[in-house]
Order: sequence, then structure tokens, then C-alpha cells
Amino acid sequence: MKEKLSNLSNRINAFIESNKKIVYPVLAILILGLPYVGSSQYILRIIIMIGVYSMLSLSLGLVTGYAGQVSLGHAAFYAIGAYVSALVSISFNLNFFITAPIAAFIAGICGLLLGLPTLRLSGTYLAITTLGFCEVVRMVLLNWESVTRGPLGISRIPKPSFLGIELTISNFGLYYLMVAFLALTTLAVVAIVRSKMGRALMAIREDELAATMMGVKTTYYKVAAFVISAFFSGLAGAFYAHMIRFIDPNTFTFDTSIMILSIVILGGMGTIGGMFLGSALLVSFPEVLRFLQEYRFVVYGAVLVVMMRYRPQGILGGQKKTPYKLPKGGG
Amino acid sequence: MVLQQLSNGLTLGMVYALIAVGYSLVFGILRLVNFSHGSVYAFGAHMAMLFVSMQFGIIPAFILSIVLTGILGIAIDKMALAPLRAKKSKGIAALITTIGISYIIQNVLMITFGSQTKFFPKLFDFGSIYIGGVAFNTTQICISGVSLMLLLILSCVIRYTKVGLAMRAVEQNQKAANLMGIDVNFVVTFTFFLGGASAAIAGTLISGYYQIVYPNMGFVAGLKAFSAAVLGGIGVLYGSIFGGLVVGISESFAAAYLGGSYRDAVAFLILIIVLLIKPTGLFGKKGITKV
Amino acid sequence: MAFLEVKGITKLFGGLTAVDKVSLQVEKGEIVSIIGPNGAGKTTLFNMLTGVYTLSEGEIIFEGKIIHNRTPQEIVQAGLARTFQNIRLFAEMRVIENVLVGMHINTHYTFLDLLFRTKKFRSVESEKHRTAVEILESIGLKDKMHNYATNLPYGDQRRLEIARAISTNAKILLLDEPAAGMNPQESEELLRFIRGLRDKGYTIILIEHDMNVVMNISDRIYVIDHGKKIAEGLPAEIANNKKVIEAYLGRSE
Amino acid sequence: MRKLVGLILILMMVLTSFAGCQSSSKIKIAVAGPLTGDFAEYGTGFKNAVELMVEEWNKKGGVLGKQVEVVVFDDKNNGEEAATIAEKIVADKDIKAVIGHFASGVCMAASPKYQEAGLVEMSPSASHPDYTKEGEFIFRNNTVINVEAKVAVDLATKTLGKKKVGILSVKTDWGTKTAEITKTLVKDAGGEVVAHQEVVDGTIDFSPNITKLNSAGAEVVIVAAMYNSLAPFATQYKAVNPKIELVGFSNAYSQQLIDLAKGSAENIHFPTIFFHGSADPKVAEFVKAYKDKYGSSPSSLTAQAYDSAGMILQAIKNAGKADRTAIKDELYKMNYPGVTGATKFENKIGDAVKTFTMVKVQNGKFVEVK
Repeated sequence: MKEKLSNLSNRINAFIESNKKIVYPVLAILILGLPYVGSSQYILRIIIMIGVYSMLSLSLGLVTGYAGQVSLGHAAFYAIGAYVSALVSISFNLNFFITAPIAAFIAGICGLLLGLPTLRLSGTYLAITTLGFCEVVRMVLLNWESVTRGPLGISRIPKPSFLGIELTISNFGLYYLMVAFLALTTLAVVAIVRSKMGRALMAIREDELAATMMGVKTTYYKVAAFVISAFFSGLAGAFYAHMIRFIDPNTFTFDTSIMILSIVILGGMGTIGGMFLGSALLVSFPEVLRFLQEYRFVVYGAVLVVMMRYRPQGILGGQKKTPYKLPKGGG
Repeated sequence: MVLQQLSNGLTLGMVYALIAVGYSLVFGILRLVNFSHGSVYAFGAHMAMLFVSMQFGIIPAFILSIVLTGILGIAIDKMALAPLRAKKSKGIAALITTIGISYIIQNVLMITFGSQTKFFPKLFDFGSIYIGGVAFNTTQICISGVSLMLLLILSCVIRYTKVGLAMRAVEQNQKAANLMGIDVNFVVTFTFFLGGASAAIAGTLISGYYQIVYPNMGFVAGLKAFSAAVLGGIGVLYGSIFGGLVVGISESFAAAYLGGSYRDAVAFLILIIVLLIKPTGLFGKKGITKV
Repeated sequence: MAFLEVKGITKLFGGLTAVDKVSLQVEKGEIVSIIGPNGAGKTTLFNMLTGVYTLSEGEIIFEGKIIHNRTPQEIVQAGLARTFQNIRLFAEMRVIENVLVGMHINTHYTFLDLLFRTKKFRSVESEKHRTAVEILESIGLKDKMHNYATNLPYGDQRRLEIARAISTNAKILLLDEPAAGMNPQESEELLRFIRGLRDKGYTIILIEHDMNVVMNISDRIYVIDHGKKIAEGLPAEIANNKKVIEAYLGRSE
Repeated sequence: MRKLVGLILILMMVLTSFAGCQSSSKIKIAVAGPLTGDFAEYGTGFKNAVELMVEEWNKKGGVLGKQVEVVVFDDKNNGEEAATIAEKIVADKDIKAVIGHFASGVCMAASPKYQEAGLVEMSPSASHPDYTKEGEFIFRNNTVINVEAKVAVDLATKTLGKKKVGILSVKTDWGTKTAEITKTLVKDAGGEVVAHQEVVDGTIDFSPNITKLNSAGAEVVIVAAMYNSLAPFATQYKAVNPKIELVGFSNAYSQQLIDLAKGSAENIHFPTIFFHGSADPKVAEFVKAYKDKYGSSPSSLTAQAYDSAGMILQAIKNAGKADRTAIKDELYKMNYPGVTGATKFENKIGDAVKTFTMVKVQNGKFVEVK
């Protein structure tokens, strides 16, 4: 089974590599045209959620997949992004396209806060610290009632509006907004991965001491990975808050962090495509396999156990057969 | 009032110490944080409740739950963790596996026993004794007593028995121990059994004290017990007792003076501060980086 | 003042003195070997030179600048790169990527450059890739550049480690038992390669056990035993130095 | 980048193959709540109650001559699920109204969709003050906090005649709001709030809070929490101070409280709008029908779900057509004599106005307080 899977993914890559000129435009048309395929709003909403979780898994993938630092608390940045954007837009009634970057920025700063312990910790200790951080963030959201209205949560968050038009699922506005944010995240992550920073992060994952001996400032890059990943998780949080229009401390729990981690692992650590595949599978499976409703979290747990045992590199992860892409003039 | 809060904190601390022991045992031997320990503790409590509801006496139910949960501990190792060790997979693989296992156990409990909070008979309840105006409920005293006794037994097993020596050897260096003829697999299995058994004892005692059992009781308690284990120096048994008491007392004082909603946050803050300042905890030893 | 000046450096682990007041000098373009029985403190010495351990005592001066107790990053920036006794490559990364990580400290573009794929980014990247391919070619690994480091045979992995050290364009290469585990034919090839490096102007410090490698490549040899320097000099002198023989073959009581 | 492309292609094919919703001319009532996860017991209660009510109507010929069908949705008490379910419910033209969502937060995640599409959402349990502000289509057949709190305070200060009042509240939207209102009402009733302890939902160890309340000299403690907190709190408090009196709220009024707290539940007083042993034949009939069909006795929230279904079916009958907007208008005109007392909605706000009865626990059973 294992060989078939990796052969399949390699044949797909080969196909895409060979006629890149056709594949990307076709894909763009398909994505942009999707809502008009007449599928119901219910399915469109699932696709949007797949997009949101792709953004979250891409950002967690940077920290866990590429830099090898396990973070169990990524829902914290998701929550911070959502709360900041909601609160700023309500109290100063600013447009979504101003509050979302602010929210992502503040989430990034919190990423810095959480990134600092990486100076001293790694592996299990770091994972548990991120978990503790996420619970502390939830406690703050629950108890800082003067600002976050505590358990009452924030209701009637304004819909995002672009040039005066309110973006909703029915007018496909939210779908295209998600596609824009997702494209932004993907391009940024791909740019980082295909550069000296990406190589430095992978070196840290492979052998942190050897990377240090090669002059890589490992702490700087680990913290940078946390900050960037927190930024995009915050962005996803801002988008989600204005889509669902009501958030409270129970919206962002440890379960969310574990769902994002399962996506990264199922899809393939250290891959980009894996994040989309993982999100598509784990977001849509409870809808498609109705009878598994009750066992949803048992399945998430099983995904983690089975993947770690049989295919730790995930569906798309692991060594690629295609040659390393040399930049133009670099050959 | 302060004395009463202290007594509350002591009981709570003993409870966390009892769970923390399970973390320290497994970490000591395998350098692995067994994230599923919290749900194993919940499993133990549910087993005891099941046997009590099947008209077994308290003590038979207690023993049956200990044995069954011990076997669960072994099953976790054999089915999920041992293959990873055999494959020499990366450290985070085992950590993520234990997270997966804790999800499976917790949700299977939820499905089989239903999500309601269920009744659990009071253990060792002979009313309360008043010493200097502070109410000491006999259950509290018995829990602390049983916990201390269990921790002493465990320490003696590890210090004075043959298998204890084997455990300490495996803890220092698995390869060397293996070369010396110690059946490492048996030691690991025995450690997981002890971990599971101590979790069952903790689960039953705590359910007996609060008289309720519910599927995700293991999550928060497990995390607090972990911070107790880390505070005391993970891998060091008596460290867990000390860590448990500190977490328990600071939690009850936080609840009393800062308000109930801050008690969980305090336990997590302690965990983060300890990890930042001295990850090896109060009694842990500092490792040397070997190139 | 020598190219690399090591004055009386000591390292204590608890009560144990791993390295005890060792001094040595290395001139530019020289090949110096450090030999000694197992556990003599040779690798600890390397760790002190490259910043993995801080010194308990003593000084290390390279090109007139103090480099002891500096971070490993600062030391490799100053021009002192190393390989490891047991290979520490970036296993799940390609051969060429391993070399590119070596060139990390000399790849200069900002975060914004890489984010927006500016011209500067593209030109620096392709230039670094060209240099990387040249280095791989010089060490005979060019055709294996797409492989993953972990899939390479043992000999190739050793050479990739050296290539990675070179790619930091260090001035001194510290090679920790490069010939370990190599058959005579491979170690002969390695010797030729190391001499080639010396001719290109690199200074090399070698830890090695294989006596015929040490004897015919080293300009000078230092002998370490129980953390102390017990002898130094030309290969011929060391070959019949009584103390050295005793250290290796043990005293005849 | 190359892998991403292949995968998106496959994913698109998979998803668009979903079965679209087919439509036929039937009258459907949706019920949505947590059927799995932590609050499964409450969602199941809603489902049972609505199915029971619809069964009774169908036996009498359904409504407008058509049999009514119940469509059940499990939202796992999660806002995201609820919003997705709302999309599905709104898209199915046959669904005329939805009874549900359990927790306020979950309801409010779905309300915008229901309001936007013009479909009546009636929650038998939402208590968040802003819930019905979403719009005219958003109803709740649940006790309004300040009315219920007034009754609870009367129980503590008048019926039990205690002056020193302690408050324990769980940190949820309902708990916080109820505690706030209870404090002012206690002062108005001449009592004194000696201490207010807040706990996180799911807490089981109350010893620090009990010590605080007890040393503050509380004679009665008003507990704004569900049965899973009230029961252990009662057990632990009575172990320290057996003479303490406790007053709960209607959402903790269920058989599980007695099963869990056993002896410690003795003499706990409640305001409730649904009482098992009520003399009213409708209530007795409902309790018997529910017990026969499901084997356990209904809680007050289940009863409210039962009445909600009744009100909606009655609205369809009054309107003469199964039209979503007509149902909404009829609800505002209705005064529905249900098992949870007379319920009506005033001036376009979906909050139900209820009449309360006082109940207490006496040797293991709920008894009405005269």
C-alpha cells in the first residue's frame, strides 16, 4: 500500500511538472468558478472551512512540519486573531480589511511571546509549554470580562464588507475572501520554504546542533517561524470571527489545536500540498461519513496513532523522487 | 480560614502527586511524557464505578480496576509505543501517539458510559474531625494516607527490589542494561503496569472523595499532575509528591483569594514558569550535551 | 602570533579535568594532526575550539581576534568550520541543500527579499547554487546532488560533511576522524583531496587514528593523553617518541 | 507547489459529488442539539420531546391534513457545526422551523443564518441576554433570568427566611448574568450577599469556595449552575456544614441531581416552570408518556422543548399555511397553555413570559412548596 501511495503522488507531480503552463491556469479557473457549479451553500461553507483549516495547517506546518517544533497550542493564535479583530471592529467600527491585519499583527506578537521559551526548550517540554500557553489564553479570554466580555463572548460581529458590499456565503463574497487569504498564506509559506530561511528551518529539524555549528542562528529562526505562523493563524481567526459572527472562549479549545495538528500529520509534515489534502479530508469526513459522527474524535486520535506508526511522513510527505528544483542559472 | 485552605490544598496536592507518579515512572524509563496518562486515570475511575455498580464490594472493585488499568497501560505500550521504539522513530512521534491514544480512550469512555456525570460511592467516610477549628474530613485524611503509603511502596519497590534495580538500570542506559542481561521489555511493561495501576488508584480515590465520575475528568487533572511532576523534577518519584503539594496548595489559595476561575490558570502558569527557569525541576539532574 | 593560537585551555566536567592546560599553534596553510588514545580529550578539545563548550581556563586567538567562549555561530563566521566524529548531516535534506545550509552565513538577503522574490534574492540564490554545485563537483558528489543525504554510502557522507564545512568558506577546517570507517583505497583518495584543499590555501586540523594517514599527511603532530599535551613535533620525531609509544601501547610495568 | 495542484483537483471532484438536497412537499420540523459529546443528554432530551409532541399531533391527523416529519441534527454543542447545520436546514424548503440549539453560544452562531433566511429558531435553553436581539425570527422558550432569579431570591429570603446569602455561579454566560441580577435582587429583598464565588464550568472540587462561603457566614447559598456542579457542591458543603440551605435554578431541576447528590440533595429548593408531580393533568400525561417511551423522566429543559414543538405546530394550524413567516407572526399572537405553564411572546421580542412554581427535594423526591 505504501509504495502505491508514493508512486501515485509522484506520478501526479511528474504530470504537473511537465506541463506547468496549462495546469496552473486551469486550476485558477476551477477555483474561481467553483461557487457557480451550483453546489448548495452548505457545501460551499464546508469548502470555506477547508480553506480556513488549510491556512491554519500551513502556519502550524511551518513550525512543526519544517522547523520540527511541536506546538499543541496553535488554537491560541486562532483565538487571539478572532477576538482582536472582532473587538476592534466593534469598538472602533473599523472595516474588516483594517482590523484583520491588526489582529494578525497582534497574534504575531503573541507568537513572539510563545516563541521565546524555544530559547531553552525543545521537544516534549516545548509542546507542553505551548499547551499551557493555549489554556492560559483561554483563561484570559474567559476572565478579562471588561475587555472580552468573558463567558458572554462577542455577538453580532459585523460581516466583512468590501467597497460597501457585505461579503456573505450567499453572494460568494466570503468564498473569494477565503481564496485570497489562503493564496496569501500559501505564497508566503512557499516563499519562506524555498529560501535560506526554509533551509535553515529544515536544518534545525534535522539536527539543531549541526545547524548551529554551520552558523544558523537557530533561536532566531525558531522564534521567526512562531511569529510568522502566529500571524497567519491570527489572520485565519479574524476571517472566521467575521464569518461566524459570534465567538466565545469555548469556540477555541484544545480540540481545535489537535485537529490542526492531525491535519499537518495526516497531510504530510514538511509539505505544502499535504496541508490542503489533510484539511479536505479531516474537515469533510464528519460530513461525508455521517455514521461516524459520534466517533469523530476517536477517528482524529486514531489518525495520529496510525500515521505515526505506519507513515510518519504523512500521505504526501517523505522523500520526493522528482529532482531538486535548481533556480534559473543555478545549474 | 487559611488553615482550612491549606488542608484543602494538601488533599488536592496528594491527589496530583498520585497521578504525577505515573508520569515520572514512564518518563524515568523511556524519557517519554505519556500524554495518555490523564485518560488512563479516567479509565481507572470508570472501571471502579462499573464494578461497584455490578454489586462488587468497594475493595474488589478497587483491585479489579487496578489490574485492568494496569493491563491497559501495557496494551498502550505494546500496541502503539513499542513499535515506534523498534523503528527508532523521532521523539515527537511517540508524544503525538500518546496524544492520539488519550483522545481515543477519552472518547470511547464518553461513548460507552454516556456523557452524564455519574455517582461514585464515598470511600472511607467516617464523618469529619475538628482539629483547632479546621474541619478534616476523614476521606481527605484517608486519601492522603493511601497516597503516601502507595508512594512509599513504589519508592521501596524501586530502591530495594530486584526489579527496581533493573528499572533504575534501564533508566540510566537501556543498551547497557540489555547487555547485562536485564529483560528491558519486561521492565518497560512492568513500568507501564505500575503507571496504569497508580493511575487507577488515583482515579478511584479521587472519585471516592468527590463522589462523581465523568469521561473527561482526566484532561485537566492530567495536565496539573504533569506540571506537578515537572515541578518536582520529572523522573524523580519523591519530586512528584513535593510538586503535587505545591500545585495543590497554590491552586486552592488561588481559588480562595483570586476567585475560582483562576485556579486552572495558576497550575498552568506554574508549569510554564518551571519549564522556563528550570526544566529539570527542583530535584532533577542537569543533562550534559554530548556531541 | 600564529594563525591560530591556543594558550593553556582547560575544561572541567564536575571533578574531571577533560582537557588540562593544552597549548598549540597552527600556521596558515599547515596540516596539523592531533592524535591520542581513545577518551584522551581530542573531541572535547574540538568542542572547545568551536564553542560547543565554554573554557574553564585559557585563551583561543584566531587571526589576532579572541574567539573562546563565543557562540558557535560567531566562531564559524570568524572562519573555523568543523566536521563531526559520528556523522551529523541533515539526513532528510538533499545533498545540495546540506551544502547550501553551510553557505547560510554568506547568503545575504533580507526577509522581504525572499518574501517578494526580488531580483537580489534571485541573483544571490542562483549564485549560491552555482557555487554549491562547484564545491560538490570538486569533491566528486555532483551527480549525487539530488539524493537525500541519508541515502548516501558512508564514504560519500564523510565527504559531504567536508564539503559542507568548506561551503562556509572557512579558513580553518577541523576534521574529526574523516578517514574513520574508510577502506585503504577510499582513505587514499581522501588524502589526495585534503592535500588539494591545503594547496587551495585551507589550513586543516585533523583528529585521526589511522597512523599511516597521519604520518604522511601531517606537517606537525600534537599528541594528547588524559587531557594533557604529552608531545608535539614533526611526524618522524613523534613516531619514535617514548612517551607517545607508552601512551598508545601502555606502560610495561 | 506542484503537489498542491494535483490535490486540489481531486478534492474538487470529491466534494462536488455530494448528494444535493432533494425537496418534496411535506411539513418538516427540525430539531438541533448536541447528540454526542459533553452535553449529549440535553440534545437527546430535545429530540425525544419533539418526537413525542409530533407523534401526538400525527395521531390526531398531523397539521393541515399532512403528517409532520421530524428532522434531527447533531451539532455536538459546537458553534461551527451549528452554523453548518443552519445552512442545511435553511436550504430545505420543507423545514418550517427549527427547535434548538442548546448552549447560548451555539445558538448565536447559527441565529444570523436563520434570521437572514427568515426561519423561526426556538431554543428551549438559550439564556444569553443578546440572543433574541438577532431578529424577529429568533425565539426562546426558556425562563428569563430576572424573572426566575426573583423567585429564587424569594425562596432563599422568604420561604427559607435566611438573611445572609452566599452565591456560587459557574462562569458561563448564563451563570455570570444570573449571579449579577441575583445580587441586586437579594439587596432589594433586604438580604445581604456575604460572598460570591465563581467557578469554571466543569469544576468538581469546591472546597476552597465552600471554605470562603462558610467562613463568610452564609446561611443559604443560591447556586447558579447545572446539576453536574450543584450535586458535588451540595455533597461537599453538607460534609462541612450540614445545616446549610441551598437554592438552585430550573435548569438544575432533573432526576440526575438526586441520583448524583443522593442524601445531600435533601431540602434543596428550586423555582421551576415544570413540575413532575403537578396536579395539572397535561403535565402528568406528558410525564407518563415520556417515561413510557424513553424510560426516564423529563427535565424542565426537555419539557420546554416539548412545548416549543407544540407552539410551532399550533402556529402552523392558526396560520392555515405552512409558511415560515406566517409561523413567526402567529407565535407573537399566541398564548400557549403548555406543560411549562402559559407561554406568550410580547411586543416582537422572542423572550417567553412564564409562570413559576416552587419545588424542593424531600426524602429523595421533588415536592411542591406551598
